[in-house]
Amino acid sequence: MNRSEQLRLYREMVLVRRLEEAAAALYQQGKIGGFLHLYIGQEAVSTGVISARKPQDRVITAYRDHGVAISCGISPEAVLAELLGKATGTSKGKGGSMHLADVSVNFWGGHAIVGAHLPLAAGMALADKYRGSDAVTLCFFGDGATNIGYFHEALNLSMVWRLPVLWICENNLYGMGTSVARASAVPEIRQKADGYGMPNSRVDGMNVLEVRQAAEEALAAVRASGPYLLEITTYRFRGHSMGDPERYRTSDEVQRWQQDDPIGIYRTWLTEKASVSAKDLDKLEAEVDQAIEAAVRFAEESPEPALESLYADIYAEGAE
Amino acid sequence: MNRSEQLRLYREMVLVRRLEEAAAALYQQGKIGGFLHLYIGQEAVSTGVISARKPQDRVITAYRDHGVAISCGISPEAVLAELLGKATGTSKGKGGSMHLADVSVNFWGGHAIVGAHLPLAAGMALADKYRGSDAVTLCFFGDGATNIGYFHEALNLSMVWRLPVLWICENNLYGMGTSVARASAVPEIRQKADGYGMPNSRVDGMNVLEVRQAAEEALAAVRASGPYLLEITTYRFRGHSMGDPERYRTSDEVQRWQQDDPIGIYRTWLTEKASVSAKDLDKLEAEVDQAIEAAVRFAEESPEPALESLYADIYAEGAE
Amino acid sequence: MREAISQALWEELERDERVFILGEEVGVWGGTYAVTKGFYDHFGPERIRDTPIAESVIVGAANGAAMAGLRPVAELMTINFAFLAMDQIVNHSAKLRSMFGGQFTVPVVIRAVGGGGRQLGATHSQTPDVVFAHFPGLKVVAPGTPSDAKGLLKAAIRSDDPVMFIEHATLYQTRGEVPDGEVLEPIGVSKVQRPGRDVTIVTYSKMLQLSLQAAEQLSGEGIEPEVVDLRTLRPLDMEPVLDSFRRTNRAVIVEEGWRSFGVGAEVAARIYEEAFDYVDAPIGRVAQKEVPLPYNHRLEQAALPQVEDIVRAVREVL
Amino acid sequence: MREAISQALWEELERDERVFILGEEVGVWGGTYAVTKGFYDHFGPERIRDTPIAESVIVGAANGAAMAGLRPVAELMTINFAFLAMDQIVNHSAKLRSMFGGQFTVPVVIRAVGGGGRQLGATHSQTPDVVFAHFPGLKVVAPGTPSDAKGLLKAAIRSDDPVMFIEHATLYQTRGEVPDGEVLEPIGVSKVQRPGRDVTIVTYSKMLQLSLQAAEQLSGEGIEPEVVDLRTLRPLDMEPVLDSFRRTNRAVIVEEGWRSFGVGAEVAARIYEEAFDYVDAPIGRVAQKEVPLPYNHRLEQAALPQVEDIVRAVREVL
Ligand SMILES: Cc1ncc(C[n+]2csc(CCOP(=O)(O)OP(=O)(O)O)c2C)c(N)n1
Ligand SMILES: Cc1ncc(C[n+]2csc(CCOP(=O)(O)OP(=O)(O)O)c2C)c(N)n1
Ligand SMILES: [Mg+2]
Ligand SMILES: [Mg+2]
Repeated sequence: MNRSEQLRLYREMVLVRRLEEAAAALYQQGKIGGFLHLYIGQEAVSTGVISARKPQDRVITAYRDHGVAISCGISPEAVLAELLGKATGTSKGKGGSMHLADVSVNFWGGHAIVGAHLPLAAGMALADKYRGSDAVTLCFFGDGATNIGYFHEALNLSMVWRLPVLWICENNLYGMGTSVARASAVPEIRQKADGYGMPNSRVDGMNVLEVRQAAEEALAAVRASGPYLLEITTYRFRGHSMGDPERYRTSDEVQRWQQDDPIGIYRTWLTEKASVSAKDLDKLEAEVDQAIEAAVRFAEESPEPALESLYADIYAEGAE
Repeated sequence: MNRSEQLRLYREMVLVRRLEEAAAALYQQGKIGGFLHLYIGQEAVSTGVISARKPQDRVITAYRDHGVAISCGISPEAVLAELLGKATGTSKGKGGSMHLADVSVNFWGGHAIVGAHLPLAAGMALADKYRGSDAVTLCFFGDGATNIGYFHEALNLSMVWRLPVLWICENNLYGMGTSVARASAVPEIRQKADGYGMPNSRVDGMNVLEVRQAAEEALAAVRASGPYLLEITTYRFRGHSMGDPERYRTSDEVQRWQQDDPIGIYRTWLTEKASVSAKDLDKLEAEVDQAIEAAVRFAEESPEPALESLYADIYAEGAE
Repeated sequence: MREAISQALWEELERDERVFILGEEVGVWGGTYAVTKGFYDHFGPERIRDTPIAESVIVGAANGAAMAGLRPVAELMTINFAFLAMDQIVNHSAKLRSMFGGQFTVPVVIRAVGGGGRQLGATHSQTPDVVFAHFPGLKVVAPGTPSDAKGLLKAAIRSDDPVMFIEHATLYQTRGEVPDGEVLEPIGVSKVQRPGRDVTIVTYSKMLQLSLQAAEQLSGEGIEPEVVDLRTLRPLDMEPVLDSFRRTNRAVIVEEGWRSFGVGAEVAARIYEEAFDYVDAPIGRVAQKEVPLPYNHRLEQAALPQVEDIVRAVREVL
Repeated sequence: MREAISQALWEELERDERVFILGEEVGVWGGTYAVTKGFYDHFGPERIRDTPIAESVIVGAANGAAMAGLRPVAELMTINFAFLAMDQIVNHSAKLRSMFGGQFTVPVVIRAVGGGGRQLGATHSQTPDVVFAHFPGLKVVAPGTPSDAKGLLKAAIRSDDPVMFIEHATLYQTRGEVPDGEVLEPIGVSKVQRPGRDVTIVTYSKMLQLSLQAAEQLSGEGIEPEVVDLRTLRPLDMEPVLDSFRRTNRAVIVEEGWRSFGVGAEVAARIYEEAFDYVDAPIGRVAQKEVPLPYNHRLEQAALPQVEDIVRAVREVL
């Protein structure tokens, strides 16, 4: 990885962090409605994995989708505008935080029903295989999503049909307030791959370089021989969504994890192992701060969708 | 196993076989409507497994339920009457072939939606555990049912909650016309247990003695430490249901399997290893023939349910 | 009607490479109702895909493939199993387009066979068409004649919108004129299947056939019912119904499903709303008795709407 | 209303050992809507059971436990997820009893929170109550006041039949008199929540509150609407509706869900059928615009029924 790529990854992680902080502030100001699920703590996952994809590779994830959207190349402007329900948002204000998407960068959404996007991923991969493309579909989901029927049906079908899907479990140890131990029969999500005879591995999601490498290997495996389950262990520093009482974990536990801040870990590596100067990184962070400020301004100043748009985009042909 | 128990098992397998032959004939005569799924070829499974249960153990299965019903102790009269839709049937003529049940012998049905009874089994086991009973719920299902979401959700929950369920897969190699190889990511169903860290084993379902022993061991394991997946390999000698074109398998394949007739195998063992005389077995078979004839007569002579029963038994309280 | 549906599928598969079929037993078996018999050998395993028994991934993968530009025809062996794919149908097929501001197009067809009358028991005999028709974002089609089945299925496959295509198991034997080749019927257009003057019978799917029989019988007594076939439940085209009603001033709505919260309620409510001044008598509804269908033949038939029920209902509104 | 529901659950758990709760986040978290806050510490993990995210086994295991003699209260975090358990609800809870000739009793309560208005997007904002009400074998309850919520939930838990108990997320804050202790309301009985004489407003759940506001506003203009609360959708008790209608001869039906094939259609159809001679004007329906609910606040509110819509609809039928 060359220097500029190294810095690009760092910038991306910081961008996601600042974007989420800005979103949290906008939510506190009552400018964002509905649910808001922050990606803070998990930045190395989307950044590392998606840095390894090719442009033709599709990406799809669940509702905790801001980081993935940014890593796919969606602008903070379009993300924040969607969070504010503006016409300039990725989904014209119809989807909100949980439903970001931009087909032009091959990001197929943000999906709010746990597990429901796994079959969609299988279907997209089927389409690529059907056409003889070598594209892979990268499907992100949480640890909690691995206990629902969708997971089983999609993983089984992907093996039976040898579909080019990289199944990526972001194991942040909890599904809302329920720990993996209380919801899953097996402690490591990767073990579930054994039930499908599916190759798999597990990687530390706080280290963006390890994530990136694991993703490169997994993507190669998928292109060579079909589905693969990549478990990435991580942690969300914030609550499940805004207003989570967090009775299910101690602040000690949270603090211990925060010492493994993926941005901090990578920053240390850059300065100590890649001889990047702290000054350069500070400068880069300052630029990111400005970019986010500008994006917030853009989102706030963007127009609301017109009332007539209520009936738009429901059917491709005719309306009712 | 004492002599009388040895003969009881033989009689039961023959009884199921003759019952199914009678059912096929009644269907040909147009006296049975709907779907009819015969158990011929699989008799050793219900006979062997259920001979190992205690009275308090619950049994539940799918729509291929005649053998299981008989093994649970339901009379051929009640089974055939239900197949003919009579008021004297197990379900008063409302359920038909796929919905036999008799709570008095702890048989909880016959269920026609593939996989849907696995959660019911988990729930019944939960009830027994909740009450501190040592009862186990024996849940039978087919190989095809192991690819549906229900299987995953039920097996995972049974491990997380340590429910006393014995999961029994009757692997007869096909789900309708789809072979295990074309529907399942793994060739042996037992491998799916690995995804749940669940103890498991696989046994030859054409040998009733092996089935019985495997069931005894599995039941002991469940009572000691929770759920267990028992895969029993078997084969249905008839089509999936009446009128199956059977394009998916060759008659050679069927004939090869018919040489492993579970009744024939057991008969040989009884005469050669347990010094039972062929004469005694023939006599016993003759008795069974008569029992089935009588049962058919009973079913045919039984009354149709009264038209008023249309609105009966829908709600426990009030009606609409 | 079986041939008409087979033809529609065959022709669209031949016409458009992007069209493929997936479902349980659609391939080697040839379709549980023999609708895709011979397809597997001709089109091969890539385009005629046997699936595991897993309804939610059948519809879900179809949704995904449709988003990615293919035109899947997902077959649910029976509509009763659609409840296992309910989330994919009503939360995804129906909403993926609008929820993302129109970025996604989901040209999926979900074929589902429904209906009672074959002694399959309560879970396998339902006619829950109305449940799907309730969801905006879906189009719900349920033909009652072979030529409509062919024309509407071809239109559904060519439609860029998700279409729930509901067939009736006991209609497969129905014979009827089917023009060869390019038969296309517009989705969302009701049709007068029998002209008349005395009363308007509004119906669809299997009940169209029973309604036509009832009409013949009544015609013998000098009563000439006009029979309007909805053909599509969403979008619901009320114009032909209202035109007819404004002439007859009397109507009976006939559906196979349960009466409460059924199709007839909506149709009746709309007639009253849009043709109030033309109403000469309460609008009649003929529907299934409100019971899970029993296995026993006599009980099942007692619960299902019969020709006599339609005749009686028509006499009542006259 | 939150307290009323909590009280009902708490009291029934104290009263009957067989009662237990299972669902996502009902325990340690205390319920996503804090309905079961404190339950886990008091009743323990055996009776307040956190489940994996797996709706079909949540309802399925509840069905099984009910068959085996317990009285489970299964909580679906929102009714939108009921579509993932649809087969268990409509094919099992509803049919297990009759399909086996009455051998099984399934005293399960399925609590589901529904409704729009919180900017949760199309898949998380539905009011699909009518869909469940269509199925015989189920009882479907949807209270609109705190005391009804308490009395009906206690009755549902004591009922030997499967009950779908639908709460509205934006009603939890609603205040209202709740008698302590033994409050029991009969399932299947509609209720006049506001007496009047000029027009009958038929509604339920959240829309009861908006209808009462509309009534107050109209009362200021000298129009006195009578507001009838259905409370239960199946079985549907039309008597209080018809009694009222025979006096007012005019009606507006108000529901939050989509208009087509909604609750209002059935209620309107039955009024016409059973009180035809009393009808002085077309019956009005107020319902949700036929769109998947958008996230944007203004658009969402434009799609949902508002007090002004009810007022306008009443004026139109007068
Ligand atoms: C089918 C379904 N059930 C329940 C929910 C409510 N819900 C939203 S997020 C969530 C937890 C998911 O946890 P996980 O998959 O680990 O993802 P994470 O939030 O940790 O990123 C739940 C239960 C839902 N959206 N969909
Ligand atoms: C959810 C569901 N999907 C499809 C069907 C139709 N169907 C009935 S039996 C069957 C095959 C089941 O195969 P398996 O589980 O192996 O049981 P077997 O018939 O071999 O005993 C299918 C697909 C159904 N009843 N339920
Ligand atoms: Mg998680
Ligand atoms: Mg099988």
